[in-house]
Amino acid sequence: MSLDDVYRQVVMDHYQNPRHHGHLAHPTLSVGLHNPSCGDELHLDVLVDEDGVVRDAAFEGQGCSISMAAASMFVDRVRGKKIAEARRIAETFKDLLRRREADRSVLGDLEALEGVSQFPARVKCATLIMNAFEQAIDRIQAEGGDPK
Amino acid sequence: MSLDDVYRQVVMDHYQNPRHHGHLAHPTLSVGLHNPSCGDELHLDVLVDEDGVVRDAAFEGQGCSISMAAASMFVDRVRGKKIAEARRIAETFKDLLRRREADRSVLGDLEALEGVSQFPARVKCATLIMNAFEQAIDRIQAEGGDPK
Amino acid sequence: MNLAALRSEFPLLGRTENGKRLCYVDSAATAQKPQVVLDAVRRYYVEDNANVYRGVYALAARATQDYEDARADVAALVNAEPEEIIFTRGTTESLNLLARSYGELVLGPGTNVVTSPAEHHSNLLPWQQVALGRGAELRFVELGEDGQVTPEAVAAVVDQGTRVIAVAHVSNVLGTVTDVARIAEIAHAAGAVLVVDGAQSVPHMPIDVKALGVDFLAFSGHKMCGPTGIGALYGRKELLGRMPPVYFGGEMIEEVTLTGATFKEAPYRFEGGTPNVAGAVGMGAAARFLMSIGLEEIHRRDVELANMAADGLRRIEGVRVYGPTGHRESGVVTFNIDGVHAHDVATALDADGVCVRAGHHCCQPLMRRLGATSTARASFYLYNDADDVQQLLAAVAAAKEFFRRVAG
Amino acid sequence: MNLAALRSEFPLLGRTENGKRLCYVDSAATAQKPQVVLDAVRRYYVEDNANVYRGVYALAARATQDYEDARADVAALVNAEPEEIIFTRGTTESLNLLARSYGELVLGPGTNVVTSPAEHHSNLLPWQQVALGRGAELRFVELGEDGQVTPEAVAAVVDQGTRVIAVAHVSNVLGTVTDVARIAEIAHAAGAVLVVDGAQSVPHMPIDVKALGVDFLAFSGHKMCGPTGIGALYGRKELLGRMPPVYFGGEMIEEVTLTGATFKEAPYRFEGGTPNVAGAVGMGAAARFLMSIGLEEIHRRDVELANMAADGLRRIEGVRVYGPTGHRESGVVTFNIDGVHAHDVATALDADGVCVRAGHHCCQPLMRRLGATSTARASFYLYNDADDVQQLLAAVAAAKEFFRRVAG
Ligand SMILES: Cc1ncc(COP(=O)(O)O)c(C=O)c1O
Ligand SMILES: Cc1ncc(COP(=O)(O)O)c(C=O)c1O
Repeated sequence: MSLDDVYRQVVMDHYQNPRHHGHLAHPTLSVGLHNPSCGDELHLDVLVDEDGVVRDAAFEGQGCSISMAAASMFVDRVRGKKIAEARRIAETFKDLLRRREADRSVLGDLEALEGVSQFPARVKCATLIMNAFEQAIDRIQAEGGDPK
Repeated sequence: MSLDDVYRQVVMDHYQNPRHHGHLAHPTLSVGLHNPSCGDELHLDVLVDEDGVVRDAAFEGQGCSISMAAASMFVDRVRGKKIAEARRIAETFKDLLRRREADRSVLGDLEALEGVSQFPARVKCATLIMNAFEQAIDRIQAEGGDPK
Repeated sequence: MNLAALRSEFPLLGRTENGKRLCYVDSAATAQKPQVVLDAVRRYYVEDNANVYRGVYALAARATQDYEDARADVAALVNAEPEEIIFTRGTTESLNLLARSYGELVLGPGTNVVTSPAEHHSNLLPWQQVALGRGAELRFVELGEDGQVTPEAVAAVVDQGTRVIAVAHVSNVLGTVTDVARIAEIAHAAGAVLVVDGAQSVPHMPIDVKALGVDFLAFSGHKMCGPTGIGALYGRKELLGRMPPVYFGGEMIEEVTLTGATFKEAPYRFEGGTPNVAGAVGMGAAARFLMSIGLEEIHRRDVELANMAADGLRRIEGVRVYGPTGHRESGVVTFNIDGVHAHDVATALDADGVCVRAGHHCCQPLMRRLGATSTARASFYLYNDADDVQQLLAAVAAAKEFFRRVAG
Repeated sequence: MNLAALRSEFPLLGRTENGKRLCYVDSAATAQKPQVVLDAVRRYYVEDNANVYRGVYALAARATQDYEDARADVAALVNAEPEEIIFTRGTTESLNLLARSYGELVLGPGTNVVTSPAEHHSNLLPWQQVALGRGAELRFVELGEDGQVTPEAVAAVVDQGTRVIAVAHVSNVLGTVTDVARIAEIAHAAGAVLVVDGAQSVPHMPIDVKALGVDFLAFSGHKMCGPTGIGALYGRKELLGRMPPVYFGGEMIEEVTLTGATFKEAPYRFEGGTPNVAGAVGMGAAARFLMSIGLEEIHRRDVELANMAADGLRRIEGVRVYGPTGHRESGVVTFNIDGVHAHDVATALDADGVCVRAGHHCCQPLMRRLGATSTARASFYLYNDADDVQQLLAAVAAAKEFFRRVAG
């Protein structure tokens, strides 16, 4: 178990220079999530078009380096992707952190967070953004009829 | 630990032929007590005069042989006694059952219940009548001013 | 595992009491604990003890994992999802929590709760008190011949105002088994939910909440070979999701301000304060232990011993046996010796090493119906054997003779 | 007992984590358990386990005696009478029980509850929710310089409408100690009662409820070297005697009919259902253990280590320490490393074998005041030594360097 495996340069870079930080002007949906065990907060805006493509996304929040870096990486990764593909990325990432078999090729920068699996208590920090995203998409699909 | 020590002949006799069973016409006070762990019930009437003497007492109830025999023995014993003396009898009996030093000479038939001390769960059966009596006397002394 | 080997897993059963072989036949009150449960609790304290949820360090992560694994084990015992299991102190707390929370949601004037006069106080008083508080009606099912709660009798009192039907799966006095699957159908047809007091069933027979269709199920760890101070409330996910918390503080919150608060989702919102982690670990170990033996097998043994005991008791002249007159379906056998108070019976049995309960068994209304203020109860479990039945029968016969003699 | 011998009484402390010596400095979250407590629990299960109150046989009488002896031991720890101790699951349940029961008795429109914005959620939410429910006002004391709750600040908001003052004896975030004796006088002068959250004080310092004049005191077994799932509420006898039960079923009743019930006297009327007997036995053993070492001595050691740690942390450039600027009076030290989230700090410390808590410590309103969403907290107890302080300080210094480096 090593700190260097978790706090890689790319992680700290996303933490200090988050991509897509802020709000969207016209999101399809916004969700706010708490990580109650630490008081961290995360706000996610998503814009999904009729073809079921994540046109845009942005996040804002307060939290540890892992949760903020994961948010930045994930939002960056799923923009422009089909919903199904975005969901697969989220699932794959969760599998990776739970040490299950996972197709790393879909993960992009997120793969750098693999070391978090050594710190089970931090897995929920890294996956908070995925939970927010899945909640948002579930609600969009439930409300608006399936946009694919 | 032996059953014969508890269920002596005099105990069974008081159980089967309870003395002073029933109600008083004009009690100074009546109390009803439950032994919630067994559902047993005990009703006690006492008549105390101005000199602080227990002029009369009677009990009624439903319960095991030990609680009913103890009630019969105790009521029989304290009739005609001063309150202070009656209280001493109750305390002495409780001490006996808790295996503390006790002046058996004041107890009369109650001494036959000594064997109950071998069955700690039954001590509360044997002392239910004393608790009822003490409650009654406390309330008489609190309400009516100390009748000694 | 053969029975002798199984018995040796329970350290307390090897004891003698008053120089007699200990014959523990009071498992309906509380069960004895196998070594695996004691070891699981100890292992938790010695290897993983930390506060759950709150800690970032590895020890705390292990403690949290242990606690959540226990939830999954308890869920598996009744075929629920882990997030449908709320850890409580026991059946009584489960039912109080439920009556307060769900009661608040659905009860009011014009509504009613249906229950039976055979319920344990823990499944009567919470409903009685919440009904009183909210101006709802408490309705009682007419008991059947043997004291059982039949679907027909339930159907006879249920109407459109019924919001909750609350019944015991197995009576702790009569040993009767209630057909909860059919009562669930009646409940659902009326738009009500079925609450099952599983204190005496979950430890003793296979239970599948999904197949039975029960909406809520309450049970205790200590009656299923687990530790004291832990129990569970199963609730169907959709229902738990709608219920308000009743108990505030600690890790059940999402956000707190000086004037208000939002709460986590179920089951966490119902588990305020530091939970009984070691207790949950022990209950999880007990669940695995019971499943490893097989609940079918446990039930089979309970029933066999209870029928043997009931038959034997009936053959002793002057002994009255309560409950089903025919075949018994559970391990509970309640009886009295004519003219001898149940407390005196229990004391006589105690002197022979036999532990039975005597009293009202927390069922005063039912006792009034039976016309008894007090009864003696023997109850069997997986560690009991034919020797226990024989020791019980011999002690009862001797007690009868003894009291006949001293009452001379 | 010297410290090395004392430490060896705690099996978990001998462990290594990630190949490092385990440095457990999170006792404010939960304490580790000494062998005597584990043994007492085991002995109970192996020798005396039976349901309490209910049984007539010797085993049940011993179980009941064990439970009542434990009540006496816990009472002795705070100089209360045994019948003034209600066993609960922990501080959170104690405060919920109290807020519901006593709140029902005294709160209504025109009345108020006084508390502080530094309270643990467990001493805030129960009052907040009961006040909301009963139309009473919840008033907040202005915190002093170091975040402490002063008698003067309490007096400033108390008025004739005040029925309850509820404050923590020791803050679990700031480590400040509240002068509860003087606040008790203020409460009584106003005709109110003082409720003290003793979760962080009872395990750590001598407490005499009579000398302090507190009316209610809530505390947890698991924070005082006892088992999880057990705690206590002390209540002054006259007050307990007037309070209605909040929790129904099992042995708390006197008489039950289908339409109503009467209840036993305190403390029994508050302990519905089978209690956590083994937990109580363990908490009693923990109380005896603490008294045998001496609460003065425990407090002295806590304070010495906390001051050492606070001084050392302050000397690390870029580390901010919260709470008292002068001498500390308890074992709690909360801090942050500039620019590094407390969670990241705790993970770095974990890699070095150091267990600290990070988060809001169930005190979100206080955290908002401190201007921090999250802090790290080290907390000391009788089994900690100077090596623990050194290991903590070295790990914090290393963490600071590490994050400075990777943040490049
Ligand atoms: C000051 C304070 N109050 C209350 C609590 C709650 O205690 P428990 O979680 O044992 O109910 C804690 C501990 O978390 C605490 O530190
Ligand atoms: C049918 C039934 N319901 C409820 C209870 C209460 O369980 P507990 O005391 O574990 O809360 C019991 C056991 O006493 C029981 O037999």
